[in-house]
Amino acid sequence: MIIKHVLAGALMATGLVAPAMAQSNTDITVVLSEELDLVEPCMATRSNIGRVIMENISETLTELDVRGDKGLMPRLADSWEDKGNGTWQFKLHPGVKFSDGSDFDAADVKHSFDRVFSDQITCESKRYFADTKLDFNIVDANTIDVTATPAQPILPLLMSLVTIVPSETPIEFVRDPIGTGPYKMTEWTAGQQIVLTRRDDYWGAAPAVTKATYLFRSEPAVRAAMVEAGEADIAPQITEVEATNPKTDFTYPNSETVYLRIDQTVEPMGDLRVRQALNAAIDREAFIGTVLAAGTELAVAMVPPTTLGWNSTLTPPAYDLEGAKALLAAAAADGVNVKAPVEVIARTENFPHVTEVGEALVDMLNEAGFNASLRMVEVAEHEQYYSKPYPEGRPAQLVVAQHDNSRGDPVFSMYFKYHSQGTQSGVNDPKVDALIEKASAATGEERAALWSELFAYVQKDIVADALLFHMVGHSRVSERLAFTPTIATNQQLQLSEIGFK
Amino acid sequence: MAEALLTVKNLSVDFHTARGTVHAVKDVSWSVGRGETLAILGESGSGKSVSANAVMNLLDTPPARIVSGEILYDGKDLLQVSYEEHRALNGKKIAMIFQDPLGHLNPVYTVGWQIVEMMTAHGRPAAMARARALELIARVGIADPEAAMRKYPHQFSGGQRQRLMIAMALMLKPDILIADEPTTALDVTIQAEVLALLKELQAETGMGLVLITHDLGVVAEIADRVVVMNQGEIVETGSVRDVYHQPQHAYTKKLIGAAPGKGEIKLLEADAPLLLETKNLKKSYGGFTALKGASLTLLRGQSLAVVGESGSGKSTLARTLLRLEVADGGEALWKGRDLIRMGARELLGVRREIQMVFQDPTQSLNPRMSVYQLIAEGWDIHKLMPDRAQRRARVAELLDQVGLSPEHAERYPHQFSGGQRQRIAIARALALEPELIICDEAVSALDVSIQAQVIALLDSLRRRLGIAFLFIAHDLGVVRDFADTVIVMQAGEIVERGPTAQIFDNPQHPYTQRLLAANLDPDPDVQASRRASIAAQNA
Amino acid sequence: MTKLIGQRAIASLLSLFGLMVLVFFLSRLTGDPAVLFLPIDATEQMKEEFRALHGLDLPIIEQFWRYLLDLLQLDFGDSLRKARPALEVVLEAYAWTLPLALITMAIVVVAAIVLGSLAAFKVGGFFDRLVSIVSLVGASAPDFWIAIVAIVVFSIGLGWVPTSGVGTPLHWVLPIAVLFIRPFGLVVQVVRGSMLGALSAPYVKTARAKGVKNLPLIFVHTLRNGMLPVITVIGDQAAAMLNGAVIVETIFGFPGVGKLMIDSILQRDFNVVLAAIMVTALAIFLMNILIDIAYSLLDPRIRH
Amino acid sequence: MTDTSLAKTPAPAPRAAPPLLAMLWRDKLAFASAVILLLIVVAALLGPALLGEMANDQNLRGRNFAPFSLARGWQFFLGGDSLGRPMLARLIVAAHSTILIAAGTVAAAALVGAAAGLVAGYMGKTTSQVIMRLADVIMSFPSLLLAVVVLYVLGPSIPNMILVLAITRIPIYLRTTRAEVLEVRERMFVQAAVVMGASHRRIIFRHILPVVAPTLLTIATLDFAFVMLAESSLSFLGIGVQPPDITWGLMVAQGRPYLTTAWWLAFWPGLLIVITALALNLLSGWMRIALDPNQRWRLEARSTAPVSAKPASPTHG
Repeated sequence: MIIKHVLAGALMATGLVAPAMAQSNTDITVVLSEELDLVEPCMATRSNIGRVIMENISETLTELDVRGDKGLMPRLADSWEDKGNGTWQFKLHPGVKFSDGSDFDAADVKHSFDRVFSDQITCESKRYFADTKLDFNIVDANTIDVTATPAQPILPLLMSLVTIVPSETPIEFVRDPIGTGPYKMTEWTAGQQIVLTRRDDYWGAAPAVTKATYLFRSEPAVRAAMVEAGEADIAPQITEVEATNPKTDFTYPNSETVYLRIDQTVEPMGDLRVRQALNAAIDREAFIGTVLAAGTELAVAMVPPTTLGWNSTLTPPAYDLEGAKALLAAAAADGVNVKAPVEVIARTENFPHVTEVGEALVDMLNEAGFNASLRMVEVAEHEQYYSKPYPEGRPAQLVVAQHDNSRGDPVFSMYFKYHSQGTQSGVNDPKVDALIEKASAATGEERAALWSELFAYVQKDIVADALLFHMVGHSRVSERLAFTPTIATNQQLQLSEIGFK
Repeated sequence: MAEALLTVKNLSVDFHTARGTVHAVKDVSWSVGRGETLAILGESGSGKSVSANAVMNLLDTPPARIVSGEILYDGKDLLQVSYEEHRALNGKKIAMIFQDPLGHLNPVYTVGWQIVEMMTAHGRPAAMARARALELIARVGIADPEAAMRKYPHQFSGGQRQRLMIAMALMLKPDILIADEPTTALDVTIQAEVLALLKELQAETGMGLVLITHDLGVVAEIADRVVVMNQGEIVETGSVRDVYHQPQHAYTKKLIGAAPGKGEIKLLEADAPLLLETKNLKKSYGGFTALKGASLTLLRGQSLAVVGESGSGKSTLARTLLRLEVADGGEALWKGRDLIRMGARELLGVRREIQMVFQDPTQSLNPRMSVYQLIAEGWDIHKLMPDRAQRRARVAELLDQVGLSPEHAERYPHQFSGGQRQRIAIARALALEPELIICDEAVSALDVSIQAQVIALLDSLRRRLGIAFLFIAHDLGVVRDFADTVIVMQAGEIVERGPTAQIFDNPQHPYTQRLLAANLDPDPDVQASRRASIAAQNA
Repeated sequence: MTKLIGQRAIASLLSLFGLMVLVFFLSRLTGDPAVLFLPIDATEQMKEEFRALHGLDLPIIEQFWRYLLDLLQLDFGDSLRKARPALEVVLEAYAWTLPLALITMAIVVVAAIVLGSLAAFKVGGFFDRLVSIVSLVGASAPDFWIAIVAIVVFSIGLGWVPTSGVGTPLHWVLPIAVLFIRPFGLVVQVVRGSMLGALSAPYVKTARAKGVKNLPLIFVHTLRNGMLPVITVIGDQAAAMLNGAVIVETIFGFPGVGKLMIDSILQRDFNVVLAAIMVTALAIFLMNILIDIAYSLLDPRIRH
Repeated sequence: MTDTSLAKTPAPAPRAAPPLLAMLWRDKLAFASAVILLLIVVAALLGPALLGEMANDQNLRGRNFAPFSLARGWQFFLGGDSLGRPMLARLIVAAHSTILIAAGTVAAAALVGAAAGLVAGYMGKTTSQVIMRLADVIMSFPSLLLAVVVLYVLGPSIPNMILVLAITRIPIYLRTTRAEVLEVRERMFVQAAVVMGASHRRIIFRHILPVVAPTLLTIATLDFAFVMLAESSLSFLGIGVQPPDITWGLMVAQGRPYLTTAWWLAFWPGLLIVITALALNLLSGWMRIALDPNQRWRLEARSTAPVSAKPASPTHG
């Protein structure tokens, strides 16, 4: 029986005739780095899934312009207003149809959220709501009230993270995602390709791309080669080594921030001077244009500059080897064991050239007088060191980590990374805790100001970690397309933004 | 002498080896005519097969190099014709059969396919080939040729395989058949049958037969003329009778003199103490009973021969006595203690007292041990003679005793000839000063001249050291020369026993009689008279 | 023969069970799939829900019993990552690995036999040395290195074949070519050695004495005998290939079982890992039976 | 071989074998292999102590320095790597861990595998069956999973790497040894030893093992290259040796992204793996013959041609 299955599969596989390599006019091929395990709308915040689904198949109530200038924009919701007491009212766009032909209404919104919060399914977007409880009140078919307890000042922003599915969608992972977006999935051959085809009955403006085929290749050189060979049109995530052709290769900030997480509870990292020395010992500029791509920016905060409350007064710590040595000497004079072993822990394949970054960092630290060594680990093990509870009896550990916040608000980062209860936090500072709590509850200008203050405090006053780089991504885009990848491309790849020359 | 069909003229062949050039044959000439049988007689290394291989283009060049000479057949020099032309003659005009038919038949194809191929390879239609094959298989005496065609070589006995080889060789009615030691691996009775078959077929077809052999008996039985070869040269040639009765060359004389079975028959010294007594020893493998209750006695200094053909159980007897196999029943009393049920510790002591010399010294000597190590190993095992200097002296002494020189101690077995290797094996057995040496076909792999020496050596050891011998052999001549008592075994049973003289001069059991009758005598006249008497009996 | 296969089946079943137990417990030593499935900022509550949903919160022995009971009904559980039956996922991957392995092995066998036999026939000659050196160098070069260079040269530089993927027969050329190198290097050496032995066998002398031509001499008389030791090596190589060719599959985006295996291991998708291992073991078992049959077809002495 | 003399001490055996070195000199290919391997071993032993510093001397701004230039000293003759470290020095230093892992793995696997194979081949059917089933389990246990388990539970280190690789290689030695033992134990000289009263231990170690050893040696040399490649593959997949340790395999894996821009990063270490494998193969072929007293004569008078397996002596008669 099994054998039969395999043999049938084998026959099918060998007999398969592929779609033509050359693309006919408005069909495009996108080659991604990792295959999709799921094509599930409620997992759309996972970047590999989001790039295919988000705003292509499934849409959200609101949409954030991560490029920065337009802020939060309407999508399925035409408008929203704060009704007080944590309640927000959303007016839905009328006349929208799902790709299965059913009408989109408030009940679908409620069901979509019920689904996300159900314990029968593990949806990624749930995490953005943490302990916030949402209640839904359907006012009419196109109006819905959402009440958050405790009140959630950025609820409309959070709405950009949950995709809307029809109310008939079962509470389990689906394999045929139905959405209101301009495309529907017409083929999914596991391990091979996913095909999205343009819908004729889309409620918005019809995009130029008629069909998009997604392929998966884990080797960056191969992805780049495919565009060069005309086998694909867009290859997001190629490496800087491959990005050599200015006509096709684009470099852009990708909203990822690389930093060294310091665990202050282990000697010698508890000492401020040691942490300052650590920061001063790293020649950040040396990485850029060498191991890391030109265009990489030095980080002064955990979040990219397009985020609310960005503090433009902050400057990266200067490279000062002598200063670092002096700081260490001073700490040592006060009895701090600056020679205690320090492990720099990095994850293989975390970002391009992570190993070289790790090796260079260790070299720089040792130059300044640290006793550092590199430890490259695999993803599951990295997670052990990165997230609480931290292992018992550990030496001082500096975790090389990469954090992505393209959501526009620091709330998605700061609690986890700096609050004393945060899962990846190495900080235990009452002022930090207070600032985070206050900022999370604030709105408008006040919110921005508080975040701004927090950024300065963790970077300058307590030197909570060693912020390193805002990374850049590279994409290769076929010359026949009119498309410029941006910071948004990391999380989603809206086909509607792609035109033809 | 008939007109020559095939003539080898002044052939010289060299072999390039690591040790320099070896002149394998030097200036060899012979010829064979229609209906004639020419025997090429020689010991190992004499180059007796080289010229035949040259005729068949079977020499690998390199390492071989034909230096000079010609091979004339049908007006052509076979050394000058093209590869393809030569190939077309092979099998068709000149066919060849070999010593070991099991090895020389392809194990993975049916016998029928292989026989048929002889004709199809030369462009004959398959149907015709098949008919001819069936006819010939029947002719060589294989029952049910249809079934035989479908069988594989391993499904036949040794004698049958050689018959099939002969059938294959005769497929295209060749002018000449070259038989390279065709009966050497066969039992005596089978050997007689195969030789008889060859004679008959020769008479029918009138082909010339070239028989390569080391066995004077075979020559006496079948050949018209003989060439005697030694060290690559023909030392003598002539009619079989002339060569046997009036050998000219010293080597020929020595060879004839060394032929076993002509010495004085030994008598048992009956007053020696009893060493070993077996009662009703039994051994079976699965459903096959190899040993059906063997009882014998062996006295100190006695030389007891066990003779029989393959499958008679004589080797099983030896292996059970040595505890290489566990007997199923019966007992074997060694100085009154039962060998079969002895514990490991007690057995270790007995192992010192009973030693064995195997048939093939190439295999029974560990190739990775030096002669010294081989001989001294027993002392290690039995924790004897811890002193190294003493050991060296004793090894030298033993080597001297078996006719080797002491400086051979540091060499490895492969550096010696077969006879020398068997001497090493004997020295190893002697090292432990045993009371009994079991020899399992210990001389049958050796050349006649070497055989005679080894037998003489064993006999002198027996007399000097009072060692008893259990001598397992199929060659009656050797047995006659060495043993004082003979046991004849057939199909796992002892069918006859008695003093050597009695067994040879007055055999009682029909099997013993048959065995003796099939044994070839080196004297062509003896063989001729035997043939005459058999013919008379049949008539 | 049937009895032999029966005995082997029982022995294999025992091994398979041992393997399953070992993999089940060892893989669960390697960390919590919840952590890997969920984003790094996921709450503890989400992690617990995930574990409860997949029965990962139960004591490990109970997890094992449940797995075993399901297995008796041929239920290999669901993939944690893909939310689909693990067996389905594995069989899907097999549909790619199997033809890849079969085609590659077929080419390896034919090429190794032809070239190895010819090298053995003229031992020490130029052709013999060439085959030896080329196969040796090929077999000792890192395969991912060869794969990427091959893409650079043949796909980008020359544009002869597509870089990667599985669409057309042309897509298969590079993966097969790269996968071919190592087993070929090994098998050709074994063929050469074995044929060398077989060519000096006495029956070859008989065949020459019969006047058999050179080609049938090599490929009819000798080859079948020389194949016997080769079959074992071919079996080992094929088994390795049935395990998936991780590197080649990864680089060429070939959705086979090797890639599935490494992904599932890294993501701690236990059910898929287990299903993949067991299906592979079954495939290897079947292949071993095929090899036994091949043996007895080639050698009548085994048949009788 | 042409011994027919009837004298008491017939045909003097050939002169004593020349020393191994002289024999090696005669086979030029094997000699070259030996020299190369010797150099690699010396590099492995002395490299880290002499060049450790230099090999880790980073220079981010002078990365991917092109090869074949002496402008920055001999150590940059083969180019610089992606962190500006000298390739030549790194290659020499990397020899240490590479050889350590390969030799450690091969030695451990051969030792355990051969021991288990000897037991399985020599002992009764039940023991043999148990061992063979265990080997089956190990054989079908995916090495990738094993690597992840070991790395996760024990952490990445060279001894752990050896553990992972060795476990996966054990069955090869086990099966070969067992098969050989089954054959050798039936040989006549083993029976001769039994008849003399030799203990099991003596039979195994004095008689069977020396005969099996050359086969194991051959497999081990072939395996040496295989292990280097397997280690490299694991590095490629991110579950192998990790920096700061360096091996050739890791260097190839790390040089992979630069194949199109700085080929020398992956090429030199890859070339060294190939050269080592080739040298080992050639030398093992030579050694198999040199260590066999039965075949040694083939090398004794040989000048250049490599050894063919075909006996070059006249056959019987």
